[in-house]
Amino acid sequence: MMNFWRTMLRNPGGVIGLMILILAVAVAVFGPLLFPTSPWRMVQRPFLPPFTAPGLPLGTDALGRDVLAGIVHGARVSLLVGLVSTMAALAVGIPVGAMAGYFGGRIGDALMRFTEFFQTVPSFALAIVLVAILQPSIVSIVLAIAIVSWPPVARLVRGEVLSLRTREYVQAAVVTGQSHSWIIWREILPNALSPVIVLASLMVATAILLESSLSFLGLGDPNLMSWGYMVGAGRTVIRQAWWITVFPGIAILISVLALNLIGEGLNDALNPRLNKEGR
Amino acid sequence: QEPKTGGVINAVIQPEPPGLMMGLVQNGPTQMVSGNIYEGLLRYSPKLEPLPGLAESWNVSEDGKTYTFKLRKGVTWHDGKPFTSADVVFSIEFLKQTHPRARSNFAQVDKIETPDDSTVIFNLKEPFGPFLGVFEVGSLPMIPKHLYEGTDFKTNPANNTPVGTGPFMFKEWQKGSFIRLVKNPNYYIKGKPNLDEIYWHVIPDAAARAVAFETGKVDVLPGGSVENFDVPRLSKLKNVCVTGAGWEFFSPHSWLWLNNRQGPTANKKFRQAVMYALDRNFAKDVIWNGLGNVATGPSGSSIKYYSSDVPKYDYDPAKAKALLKEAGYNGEKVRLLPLPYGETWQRWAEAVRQNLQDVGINVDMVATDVARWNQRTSEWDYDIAFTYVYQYGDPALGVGRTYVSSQILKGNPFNNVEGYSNPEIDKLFADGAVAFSDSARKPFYDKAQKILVDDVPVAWLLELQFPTITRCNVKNLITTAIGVNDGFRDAWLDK
Amino acid sequence: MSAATAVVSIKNLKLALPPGADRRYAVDDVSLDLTPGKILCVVGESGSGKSMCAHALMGLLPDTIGREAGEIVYDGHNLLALDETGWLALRGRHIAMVFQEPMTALNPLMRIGEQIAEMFEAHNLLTPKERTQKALQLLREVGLPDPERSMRAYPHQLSGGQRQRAMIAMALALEPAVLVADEPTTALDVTTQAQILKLIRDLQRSRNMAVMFITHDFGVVADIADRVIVLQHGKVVEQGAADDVLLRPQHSYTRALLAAVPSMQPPQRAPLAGRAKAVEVVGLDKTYVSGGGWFQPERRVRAANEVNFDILKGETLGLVGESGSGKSSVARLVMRLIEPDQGTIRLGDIDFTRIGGKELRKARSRIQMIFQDPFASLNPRRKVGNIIADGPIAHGTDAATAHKRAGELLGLVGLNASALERYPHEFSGGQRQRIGIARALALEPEIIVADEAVSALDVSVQAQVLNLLEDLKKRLGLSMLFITHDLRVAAQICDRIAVMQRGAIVELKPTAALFSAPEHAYTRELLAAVPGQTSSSRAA
Amino acid sequence: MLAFIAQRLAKAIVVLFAIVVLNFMLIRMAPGDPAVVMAGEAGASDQMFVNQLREKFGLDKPLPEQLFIYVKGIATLDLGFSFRQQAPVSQLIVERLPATLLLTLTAFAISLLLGILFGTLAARFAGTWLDTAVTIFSLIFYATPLFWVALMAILLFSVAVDWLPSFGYETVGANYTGLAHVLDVGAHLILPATTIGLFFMATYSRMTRASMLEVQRHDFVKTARAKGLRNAVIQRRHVLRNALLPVVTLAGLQAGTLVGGAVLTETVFAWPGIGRLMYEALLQRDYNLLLGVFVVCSAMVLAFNLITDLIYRSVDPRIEFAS
Ligand SMILES: Nc1ncnc2c1ncn2[C@@H]1O[C@H](COP(=O)(O)OP(=O)(O)OP(=O)(O)O)[C@@H](O)[C@H]1O
Ligand SMILES: Nc1ncnc2c1ncn2[C@@H]1O[C@H](COP(=O)(O)OP(=O)(O)OP(=O)(O)O)[C@@H](O)[C@H]1O
Ligand SMILES: [Mg+2]
Ligand SMILES: [Mg+2]
Repeated sequence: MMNFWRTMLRNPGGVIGLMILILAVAVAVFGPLLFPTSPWRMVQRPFLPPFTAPGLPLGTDALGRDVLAGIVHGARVSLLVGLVSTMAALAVGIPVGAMAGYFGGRIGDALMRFTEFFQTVPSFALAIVLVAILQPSIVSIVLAIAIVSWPPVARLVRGEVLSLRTREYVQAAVVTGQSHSWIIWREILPNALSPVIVLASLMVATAILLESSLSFLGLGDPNLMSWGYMVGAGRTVIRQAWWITVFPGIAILISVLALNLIGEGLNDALNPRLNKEGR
Repeated sequence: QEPKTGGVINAVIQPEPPGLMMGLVQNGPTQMVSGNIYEGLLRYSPKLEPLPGLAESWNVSEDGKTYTFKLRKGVTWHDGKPFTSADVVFSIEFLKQTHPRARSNFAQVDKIETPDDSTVIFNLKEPFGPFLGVFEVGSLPMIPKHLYEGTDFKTNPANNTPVGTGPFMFKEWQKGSFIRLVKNPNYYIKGKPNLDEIYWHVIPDAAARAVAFETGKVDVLPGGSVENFDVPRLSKLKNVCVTGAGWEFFSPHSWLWLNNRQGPTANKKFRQAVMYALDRNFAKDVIWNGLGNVATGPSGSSIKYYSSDVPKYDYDPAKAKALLKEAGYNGEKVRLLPLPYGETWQRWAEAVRQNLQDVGINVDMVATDVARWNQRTSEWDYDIAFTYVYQYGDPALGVGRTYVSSQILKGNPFNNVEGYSNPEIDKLFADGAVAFSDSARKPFYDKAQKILVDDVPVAWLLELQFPTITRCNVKNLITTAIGVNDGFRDAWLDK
Repeated sequence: MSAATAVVSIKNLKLALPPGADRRYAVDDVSLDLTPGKILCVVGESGSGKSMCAHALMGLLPDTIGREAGEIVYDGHNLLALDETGWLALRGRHIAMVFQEPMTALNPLMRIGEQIAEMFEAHNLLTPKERTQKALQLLREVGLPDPERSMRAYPHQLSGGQRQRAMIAMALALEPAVLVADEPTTALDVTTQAQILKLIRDLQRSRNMAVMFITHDFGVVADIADRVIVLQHGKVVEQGAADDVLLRPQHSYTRALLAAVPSMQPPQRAPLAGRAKAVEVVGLDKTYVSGGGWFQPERRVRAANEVNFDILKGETLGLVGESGSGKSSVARLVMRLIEPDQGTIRLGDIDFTRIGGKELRKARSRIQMIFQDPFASLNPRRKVGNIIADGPIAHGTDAATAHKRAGELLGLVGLNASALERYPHEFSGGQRQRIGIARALALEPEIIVADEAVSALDVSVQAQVLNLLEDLKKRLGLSMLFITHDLRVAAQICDRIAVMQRGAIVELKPTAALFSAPEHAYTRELLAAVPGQTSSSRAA
Repeated sequence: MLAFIAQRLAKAIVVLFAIVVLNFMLIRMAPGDPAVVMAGEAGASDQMFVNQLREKFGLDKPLPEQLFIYVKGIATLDLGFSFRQQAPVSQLIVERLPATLLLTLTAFAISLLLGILFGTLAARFAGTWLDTAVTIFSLIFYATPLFWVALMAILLFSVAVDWLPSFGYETVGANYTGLAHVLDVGAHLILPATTIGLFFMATYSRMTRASMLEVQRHDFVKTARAKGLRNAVIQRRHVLRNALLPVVTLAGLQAGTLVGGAVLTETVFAWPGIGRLMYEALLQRDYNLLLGVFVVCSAMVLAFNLITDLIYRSVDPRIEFAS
């Protein structure tokens, strides 16, 4: 573990990404303390450009709402959507993949067909349908994103489990009489985790983007301020007021970038082959 | 200025119409495109006076029960067959099966006589005040009998190649891209139409529509084609003309449905509080860019018998709070359904939510898509819901249906959805419809307006205006009360 | 030794390891000469710096390795000072190399012919057509069967031995003056190994090449070396003519290495007849079916064919045979890691093949396994204590007792009880194998199956582990199924030996009888292929 | 090989059948139906109107019966009738499919080409500033919402400089033929295809980079160096070819996302493809059409997977079509 942190910290990209993420999380957690009023409140004239009115460094939007307050409050929702939907996707994908890989045969085949089903239906389209069915709300959005993003997890985990299943230490567990669930949870999954973690860091980013795309199509949660909402809503007035969409856009960009950098960093840190040898 | 002939107009259509057969499909885009292909018996001036259409002249009997129309001679369908009084009778039969508005408009018709090919006589059971206002192309498009008689209307292959009598003929429809109409060379008015072709472009994204106009790829943006925020910017461009005309007949009126049956909104005081809480001038100035008017009551100001002598509701949060207290409102959650018609409506809903929250109403916004919005409103599953409705020039056609108790019909999105029921109002609208002559009708409507505004069955917002944006060399585009929907018959291009 | 001048000389080479490595220098002050027509064997335990020397010769050192001092002189130039363009001209043409793993040293996506022809292409020699012809001729020369077909084959379509022949053909294509072979036969089974060794020897003689041959197998050294150099921790501890080093080792390390080489002479063993049977295997059959499906024809491999044997209480039965003969399959069948198609396995009084579920899990404690790869057989994310205690806990022992017992077991296999709290990667290969043995013993089994349990270890460590096993077996009265491809090891530890060929047991005899009077032709072939028989007998 | 394809097709049909049934259920769970939508659009309605529409759409029958009718239709390759659009679903889809295929395949090619190019570059210069620059460049397009990039592209290339058309598939009314037509469609294609392509490029470039670095460590690369081959040749012939194998697999898996990702792009660029058709069908609850698009998209993805599998197998001789 120490070793892991050391390698992680040696990767400048990963460190920068981690710092940005920590900052974003801090904003999400403590930001509402700095901006205690609702981000929906109309506080000033609409379309105030940034850096013109005191107290409104990023200007106001089409209804005269504070863009900065929106970004601060939006961090909470966007990150929440990203993290929770990723967790949920992992919660489905890991067991399905693990069981498919471990048991193989008919069960594995059935599980993979099931996965394939979710994979062949265009994911964005499926997300739209699901949100439309469940009616847009933070819960349904998270759910829809999770439902469309678990198949890659399942496939990845299955691949890992398939190769780990034949490892000698797994066989050793079998011959000492361990149960299936014990073998899956204690022997196999801990060793399959590193690629999953890397994938997960990318999924968080994808989820944030997916939420913004849903918002763009009018399928966001109308009661919660999110970056995706801001970008989508500001888009229509981009010609008059670039700042309404550019600032939240940058927030998304930076967060996604940070998560990707973390992913890369993790990838390098968790891959012993990559961090040991030179070329 | 003398009209010039020739030229092509590129216009925008949004959303893409599901079909162009006006008798079967009544949605906005269909009417806009097909208004060039089909025609009605009458047209209406911006003051809503009848003008000749396929009917050359008309007269009404003293008792208001017999209407005689003389049809124009020498009119042919696009396929060359002559247009006759039999087509008129057939069209009414047809539309009574497929067109809910025509069904109620012609409910009073007892029988129709056609003494010759160019005369149609309607005999009514009782006088029907607004009868002369139901003959425009959207309410009564003429449908070719020779193509539809004895067929299953819905699956008739002719639906895909609509045939009318209008100035333009259907030529080509590339689904998802454009609809192409060409000049009808045999049009019965010599020298018309002036234009050679019209392209209706399907561009689903509002910003992209604005760009298409800006870059000169399209010349006409019918009302509602671009987001309101873009209107001032586009109108400032060189050689761009903007007009609010052409909506007099529809006079779209927006309001919030307030569910009169249950929840806090069942309380009149609460509803009045809502009226006081709304900053409608803000909505007009910021969200609609100063277009339109603040609505004073159930009737739009261009509708017949409009009365401004009604109680006033100015923006007054303090009064709203007081009324809420009187109503005994204790912070129950109130569901607000925005209209899923794009960013403008979304912003408006956000502003309204803020207004309501400011006076202490606990609002929960519920996002829907079009299908769901229609379903929830028509099944009364809401507390407050945005909407806007066409008024069709006459309170008996477009206003009363929202307030009379006979129109409380679950499952239909445009009637008395709020569930307001007041026998007095029922009677006033019933009497107003069958009275004959303006002076006889007016008192009923004056009174109805006063009562309604006090009761606040719905919270009226704005009389909307959907500006039509064109390049200035497109001339004479809008001449009647239904604007672009009446076709490009008179339009010409100044090259 | 003849005093021929060296083609290449390594002089005082000193290569630094990156910071954080287990020692400072990968290679420390190494000097050696390669002379035409002679084979220099480089021996030493794993990690002693053998491959480093080879890579330095090829200019293929990783860029994390610091070139501290020394020089490599070839044709009057110092190769260490050579730039990349200089190397391009040299590699392949003047110095060529054969790698250890024939599996991975060939590009899986290119045909063998292309890969050989590429050798000429790299140095802009010959026309494409001539290259093909030359490649064909080379393949014929290294004795590949059906060279025309082999030209068109992809690496995976050849056996390990064939691949290694192709690699050699490639290395010899441009008739280099120096051939570097880094453990070229370690991945091959004995019979194939013997053939490859002969091939290298013959080619080297006919072309008068200087060969640097890296190995850790003294049998191979004895068979092939003209000169020997012994490395330990990057330092040369001894170097000299083969006979001198093997027969009269000067350095204690060399002596220790030689002493650890098991002899082909089976020790005297007390007969065990009359004891009860611990395991009884009757008519075991297993056919692997792969591919298959609705429309696809399937591929069948018969890995166990009518296998019968039994193991008496306290007896060790050896199972030998070439690679792919089905040894591991039998082990896995006996362990019920895979299901047999037919046949029964009886453990004492229970029919191990007929039970399942909980009952099976319980019965598993009677038979345990020691795995081949000490690195792959321990879960890298579990502490050693847990690894050993997990089994007893699964069988109902309470955690405290199990951990205490785990500590005792570590003592039994010669490790400190403090190892309980450490992770596997903190141990050396030999120590890990001891942990694996402790795990197998934790459930107090009656039978132990050891599948190539010592093959991955250095000779010296191998000897220690073998002694440990022998000792434990005696003390605990275990029966053992001992699988190996190393007949020397088998000779030392087994009471009886079964010889497997293509899934079937062709001969099963007491060890001494098998070595002195092999009956089956295949057994004789195997015995003859064991390297180093002449000189090691001298050495022993 | 043929047997392999046949087997895969058989499996695909099973999956497709499941897709039909599950999607049928899913779509019907969405509240609202086409009759309500049309009633809403008409701006006025009564009970008769809604009932008529329900009957017309076949919605008055019990759900299992509707499903049965639909599945029976599918079995004869009949995707049903879109009553809203007054046309057979298959006709509506066939009209739009070429545009979508053109768009997605071009985008696919762009993303693969750029991705492999940048990935190779990054791997070649791993750890240098160029590596970082390439990483950030590809991530920028990955991290920016697609619709935003699309709009920016329009503002830049259609409004600021009038180089490329901002909407549609071809210049309407120009009636180009032959080469002029091809060029015209090409000009319309550039912005939408590049927008999607740039987004997906990131995944491929990351994957190529990682895979190249991984392959670089294989023994056969050392063998190649030992032959005296120039580094450029080694990278191209030995490293890249092996490194592309996982990229090919990924490409097959991405196909689904690609088709779905076209919804936004087709909307912004008014591209007459099935992504938009699907979105509109969803909004209007045009069940048959929506299902039809889903089935066709899934079939496309399965076909894509099969093709990439075939490519994989033809590139990698280790996998054999047992024959
Ligand atoms: N790429 C590398 N980077 C850093 N250290 C390395 C590298 N390769 C090998 N080493 C280290 O250099 C030392 C010598 O390794 P080398 O590969 O020469 O051993 P060897 O004698 O060939 O062993 P084996 O018999 O296991 O092949 C070892 O300590 C090893 O850990
Ligand atoms: N899971 C499997 N599926 C298909 N074939 C297999 C499988 N496992 C082994 N085989 C094949 O069965 C045969 C016997 O394999 P096995 O592993 O038992 O040989 P072995 O004697 O242990 O060889 P080695 O000395 O190389 O370990 C080989 O031809 C092998 O390719
Ligand atoms: Mg080595
Ligand atoms: Mg084996």
